[in-house]
Amino acid sequence: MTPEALYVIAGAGVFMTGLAGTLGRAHLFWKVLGVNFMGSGIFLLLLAGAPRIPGEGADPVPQAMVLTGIVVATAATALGLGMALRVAVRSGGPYLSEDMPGARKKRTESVGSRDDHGETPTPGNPS
Amino acid sequence: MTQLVWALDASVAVLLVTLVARAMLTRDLFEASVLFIAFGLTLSLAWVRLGAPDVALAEAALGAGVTGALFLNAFQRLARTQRHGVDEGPGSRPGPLRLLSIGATAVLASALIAIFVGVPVREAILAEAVNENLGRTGVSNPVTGVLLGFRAYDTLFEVCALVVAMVAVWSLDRGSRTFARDPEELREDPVLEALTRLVVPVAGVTAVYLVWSGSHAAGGAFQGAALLAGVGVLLTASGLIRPITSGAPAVRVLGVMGLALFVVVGVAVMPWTGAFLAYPEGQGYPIMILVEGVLTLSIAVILLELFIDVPAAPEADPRLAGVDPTGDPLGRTLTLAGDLIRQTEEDE
Amino acid sequence: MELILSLLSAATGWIALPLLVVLSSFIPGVGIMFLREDQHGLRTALNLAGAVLKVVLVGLMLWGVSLGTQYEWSLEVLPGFELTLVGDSLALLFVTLSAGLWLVTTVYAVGYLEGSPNRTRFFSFFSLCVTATTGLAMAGDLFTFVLFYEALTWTTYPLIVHRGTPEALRAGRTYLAYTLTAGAFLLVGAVGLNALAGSVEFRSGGLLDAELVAGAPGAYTLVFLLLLAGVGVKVAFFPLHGWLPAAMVAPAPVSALLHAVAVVKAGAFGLVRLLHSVFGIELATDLGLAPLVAGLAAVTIVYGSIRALHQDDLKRRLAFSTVSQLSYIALGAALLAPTAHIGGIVHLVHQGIMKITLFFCAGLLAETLHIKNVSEMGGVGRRMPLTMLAFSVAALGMIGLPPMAGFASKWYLGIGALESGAGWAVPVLLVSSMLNAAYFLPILGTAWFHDQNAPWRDVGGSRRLEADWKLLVPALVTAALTLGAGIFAGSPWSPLGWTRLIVEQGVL
Amino acid sequence: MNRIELWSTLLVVAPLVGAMLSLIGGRRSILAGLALGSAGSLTGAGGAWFTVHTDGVVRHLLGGWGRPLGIELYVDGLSVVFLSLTAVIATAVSVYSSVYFGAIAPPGGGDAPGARGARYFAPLSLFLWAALNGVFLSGDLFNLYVMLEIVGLSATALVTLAVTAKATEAGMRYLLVSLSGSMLFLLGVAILYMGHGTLSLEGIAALRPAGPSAAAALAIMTVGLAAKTALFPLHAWLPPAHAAAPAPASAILSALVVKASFYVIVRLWLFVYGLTLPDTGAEQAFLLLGALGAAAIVWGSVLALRQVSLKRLIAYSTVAQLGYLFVMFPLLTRPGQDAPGGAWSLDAWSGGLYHALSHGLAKAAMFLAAGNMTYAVADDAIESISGVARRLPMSLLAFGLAGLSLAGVPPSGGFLAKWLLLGAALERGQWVWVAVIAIGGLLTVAYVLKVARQAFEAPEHSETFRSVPRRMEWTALTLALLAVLLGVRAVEILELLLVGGTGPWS
Repeated sequence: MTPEALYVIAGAGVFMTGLAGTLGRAHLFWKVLGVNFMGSGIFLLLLAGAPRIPGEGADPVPQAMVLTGIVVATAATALGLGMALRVAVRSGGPYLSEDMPGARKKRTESVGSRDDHGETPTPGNPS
Repeated sequence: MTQLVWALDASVAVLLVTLVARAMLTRDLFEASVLFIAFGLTLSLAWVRLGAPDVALAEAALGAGVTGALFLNAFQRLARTQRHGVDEGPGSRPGPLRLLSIGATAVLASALIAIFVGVPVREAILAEAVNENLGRTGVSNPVTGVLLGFRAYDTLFEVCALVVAMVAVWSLDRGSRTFARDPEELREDPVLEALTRLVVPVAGVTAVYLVWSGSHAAGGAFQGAALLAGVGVLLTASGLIRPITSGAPAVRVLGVMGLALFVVVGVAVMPWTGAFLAYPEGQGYPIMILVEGVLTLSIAVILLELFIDVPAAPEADPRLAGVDPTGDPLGRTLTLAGDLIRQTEEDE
Repeated sequence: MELILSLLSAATGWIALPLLVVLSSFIPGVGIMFLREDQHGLRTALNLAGAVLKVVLVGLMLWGVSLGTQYEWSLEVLPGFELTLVGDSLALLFVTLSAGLWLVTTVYAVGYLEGSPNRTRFFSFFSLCVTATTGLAMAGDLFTFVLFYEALTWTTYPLIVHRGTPEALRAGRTYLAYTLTAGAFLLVGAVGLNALAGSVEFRSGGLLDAELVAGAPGAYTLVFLLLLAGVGVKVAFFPLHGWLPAAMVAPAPVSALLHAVAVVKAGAFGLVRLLHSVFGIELATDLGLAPLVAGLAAVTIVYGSIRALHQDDLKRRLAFSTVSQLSYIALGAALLAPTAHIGGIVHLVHQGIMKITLFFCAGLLAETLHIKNVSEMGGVGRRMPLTMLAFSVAALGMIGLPPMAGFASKWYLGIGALESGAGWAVPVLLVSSMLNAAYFLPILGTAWFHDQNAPWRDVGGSRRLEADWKLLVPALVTAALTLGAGIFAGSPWSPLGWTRLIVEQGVL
Repeated sequence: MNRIELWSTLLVVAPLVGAMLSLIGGRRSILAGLALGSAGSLTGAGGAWFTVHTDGVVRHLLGGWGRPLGIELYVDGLSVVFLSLTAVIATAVSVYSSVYFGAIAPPGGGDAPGARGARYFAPLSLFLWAALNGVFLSGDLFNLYVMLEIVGLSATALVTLAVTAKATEAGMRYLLVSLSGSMLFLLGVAILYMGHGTLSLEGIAALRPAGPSAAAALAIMTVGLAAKTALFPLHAWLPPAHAAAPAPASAILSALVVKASFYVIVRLWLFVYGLTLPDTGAEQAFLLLGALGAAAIVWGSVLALRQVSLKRLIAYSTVAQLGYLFVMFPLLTRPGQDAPGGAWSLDAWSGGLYHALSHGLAKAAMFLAAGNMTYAVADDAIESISGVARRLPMSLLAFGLAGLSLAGVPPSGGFLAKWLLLGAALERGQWVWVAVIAIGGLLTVAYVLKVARQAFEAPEHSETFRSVPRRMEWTALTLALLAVLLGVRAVEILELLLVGGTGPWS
């Protein structure tokens, strides 16, 4: 098994674990983290899976793509964490309300109500 | 020897998956952040093993460094105010559902591997094309050639993504920005001060070197900028410079300067070459160095902004509490803004 | 004078006149929408200018058609689909009817709505409604027809709910539920026709080729039924008529529009086009579809008349009368004899002028004396003789007494039924005439020969007239038309004369 | 310099420079930035239209490299149509926003949320605009990923410009969906790159991607893009996000942003993979997309009917209307190759994309009109807009016209789109699609009327009406009238859609 193949396997594992974390964890911090891992997994797949010239380093094009991807991921993470913190302030915890137990009753496809949109930004939490 | 190398690769691969799995399973935010940084460092080792030193540098600086710092920062702010440093929500504890999802993940990962194994292997058309045409760009590092030459358009929009993220984070902002320590407090912390005085010059020089070396060896604007941003974080954290706010015109100008220059250069060459971002033959190298230099500065400012603009301990704005809850978001906004403006005027 | 005449005759040669006819009400309609509520003078002026201009333009077209000009204007909307307006004699018959009646109804509406709110909206949609009607009257193909037919639904809706009362809104909902569902059927039918035949053009004698149809009679029958459901709602075929009596809550001018000028006429006209210009009457008869329509029409004629007997609310009685009368048109068009066609098509006009007179009068009674029910009409003939005179002329015409217009229709229908071998239709006509008499004559009797038996809230008109002249004059004009159309039925310029021309020219 | 180089550069650069301009200065530079972006995009779109009309498909070799090494901008009729739609709607929204936010607070208004909208709407929407144009121009897979990321980041930031907890949560959810969708797309890109050695759309198309790995890549990318397009059942994020955003942002999101990922789906399925070709066996997949679209139409319409909040109603309507775009797919291929037009149904293609156009205009008009109404009564509940008919007749007219266009009432773009789609369905004798299209139209009428009826009721407190700036009313009405005008003549646009669009690349 070539080293590239090893890293392809690792990439697939990292991607899928990240996806599972994003979907499975309700905490926004882990959701953002999971998306980051998904990205890293794809970068591994991209670079390890790309065709290469024997004897040379990695294909420079996917290298550039991964570089770009890392930068974009950083940007997205910064925004994601910033938003997650706002949710934590305004909704009283770093969770989306429909992910929380008890919130299921308020279906996602809710009819909506007056206070659905007429909510004041909730004053922070008891700290 | 080869077996030893294979063992190294195998253990890196196993470590990567293990770190991710640990990070996704833990309930402790701090632990997850540290695991993420460890993952990033391991990943940069993998990049080295895959023959991609530029990516390795970027991963260490941006992936593990800046992003890791962002996570730690978020952890700190969540943990400071409430028990959100620990996840108590759904999906955080072991249970049958988790077992199921681990199983599903394993199955899907195998499927993904099968897909990749099933892809017919092609020749490296692009790698060869890059080799053939690299001379025409004026740089000798093929990755830089792709980033600033062949696929400069992507790079331009990558910088654009950073600017957008910066603006987006600014637009989120509400709450205090007290990131810097009290200057008084600083004087009582000789270690940090000494560290700052020692590290800053070294890091600054390294950053410049990284940018310059990008044209022929591993390095480049993003890696250099990440280093510079680190310097900035350290300086702000130690209180040597005041925290920069989005309101400061200088920050805005610095932040968009790189992107603006990139665009201007791309358009300015059009009368000669007819295409966007097509540098005239032989002029590529100086143009790229110029663009890269300015980009480094801008990106450093942006990264710093992304970092320090994550709001400090979220606190309620008392002025919002009394606002009439009926009404559309805009309506609320209107009254609120009016009140604030009136208040400011009265204060003055 | 010479110059004007020569200019006019040159104008008759301009084949884009149909577009101008449509625009003559569209532009005022849109213009009015942007007026302020208090700009009464300008609004009325725009409205009347449009109405008069339309009548003049239609007059030019009539003249042109009699000289043999073929009017056609088209705009390619989709590749292969054009918005086509043609001015053949059949289209002109309907256009003339609606243009003429629109003019009198406008005058009536100006008087009727004086002082009420939201007139800008009302008159705007009033004009747009007539725009849609003239558009569909001159539609050269099914695509254009569908377009204007749907537009008609939507421009009428604000008029029906104009008063904004819960009752009006409910009626509006009923109206939309019926007509929109019908519109969906019509649309699917039209698209289906195009998929089958490759064209949706209206042609004299029918678009469809008998051999082609023989290949897939089932599919064509299905398309016919879809289209029939589409137009059937506006023709108010039993059991699709429910919206029409409900829509009675609308102001009287709107009722006039619904029953005489636009909506139901659009349905009837569409049915004529469907039977004659798309399928062709022979083909439709061979497929057993025209007899189906005739049967439906016969049932509706009797049903509508019987229901009308029991209504005390005057407008509701008139509405059920409309249900019944419309099916005369359908019956005539569906029988396989030119004489029957003449009877059916001419009834399009005759029913229009008679029914609009009746509604004008009903509106006059309601506005002047707040009389809404038949039982309150005792002695009203003495208080409002002119109104009741007009009412009587139209009612007798409806029953089919000579020399009123209705007589000619029924005469031709009866002869046509015998000619086409549909002898069963004659008793239907007779029964229906007796029923007509049974629900109209008591009204006349009450009005002329009984004493006042209910308190009126007399808001009066001017001192000299029994009611506001803007309401009274239109009713008298249409009553006179009813009489004139019957008396001068032999003239080539009467509705009957023109209809005979249509049939003899083979435009059908 | 060929013309397309100029136009395509203008399309991308003008909003980009406008965004930077509006970011660094005060109120005047915000207006200048919006004006620059609008003027540049309109000119660029017009120029590209003309160029494609005369020269056919054109390419812009960025950096002068050409494929496979460099990135190419690929401009055909499909791109031009979407570019023009973007230019028109974003210009109208720019005009609207200059008053909408301008009325609230000057940019220097400090840290207040209202000032944030005034301060950041312009740069964010201009960056979004540049990236949208970038998507519609791109001929490169990885470039598409970068553009889609920028679209996602700026769009979510626009949602959170509204200050409520709901908006923040909605923005967060949208961001996560958007990022995950992008990741899936990127995974597909990785597979395709591995198998084909190039990133150019045309380059990959030339290699006729086939086989299980290429199919898997397409499936993965489609799931990601469908999540971004809010295709049923991945639509749950859309109503809260589009309802919570400030009105001009909602207009852009519903009219344009979801169309960007739809555009990429069309490019991939029909052009890169050439799935309308007879032997690709894509019928089952098309059928699945169509079935999801049909479910979206019914589900979205029914839920729209049940909403009590005006903007949520419109947002659910977006879910429903997006369904029509996917109903296009199963109608694209025709049985029997000897039929005129080959294996490709022109009616379905034209109808689906014409619907995308008319929905864009109508939905933008609707959201702007709804913005006017909620602005006037300071509430978003449908029951509180009573009396709007008298106070804001123009906004109500805009809402009504836009609604009728969505419902497919003639004359409107929606009617022509429906006519074409019905034609394609009936041609194949597929009554299920016919029924869905017809029922969807009737349900649309029902929920539009629900709003209109309330507007005609007498208001409870007439004194609470806030006066709405005229410009906000006019922009909404203009967009609605454009949606209606689309129904008067479609020939030019449909011809344009066929430039480079009559069949897959080979």
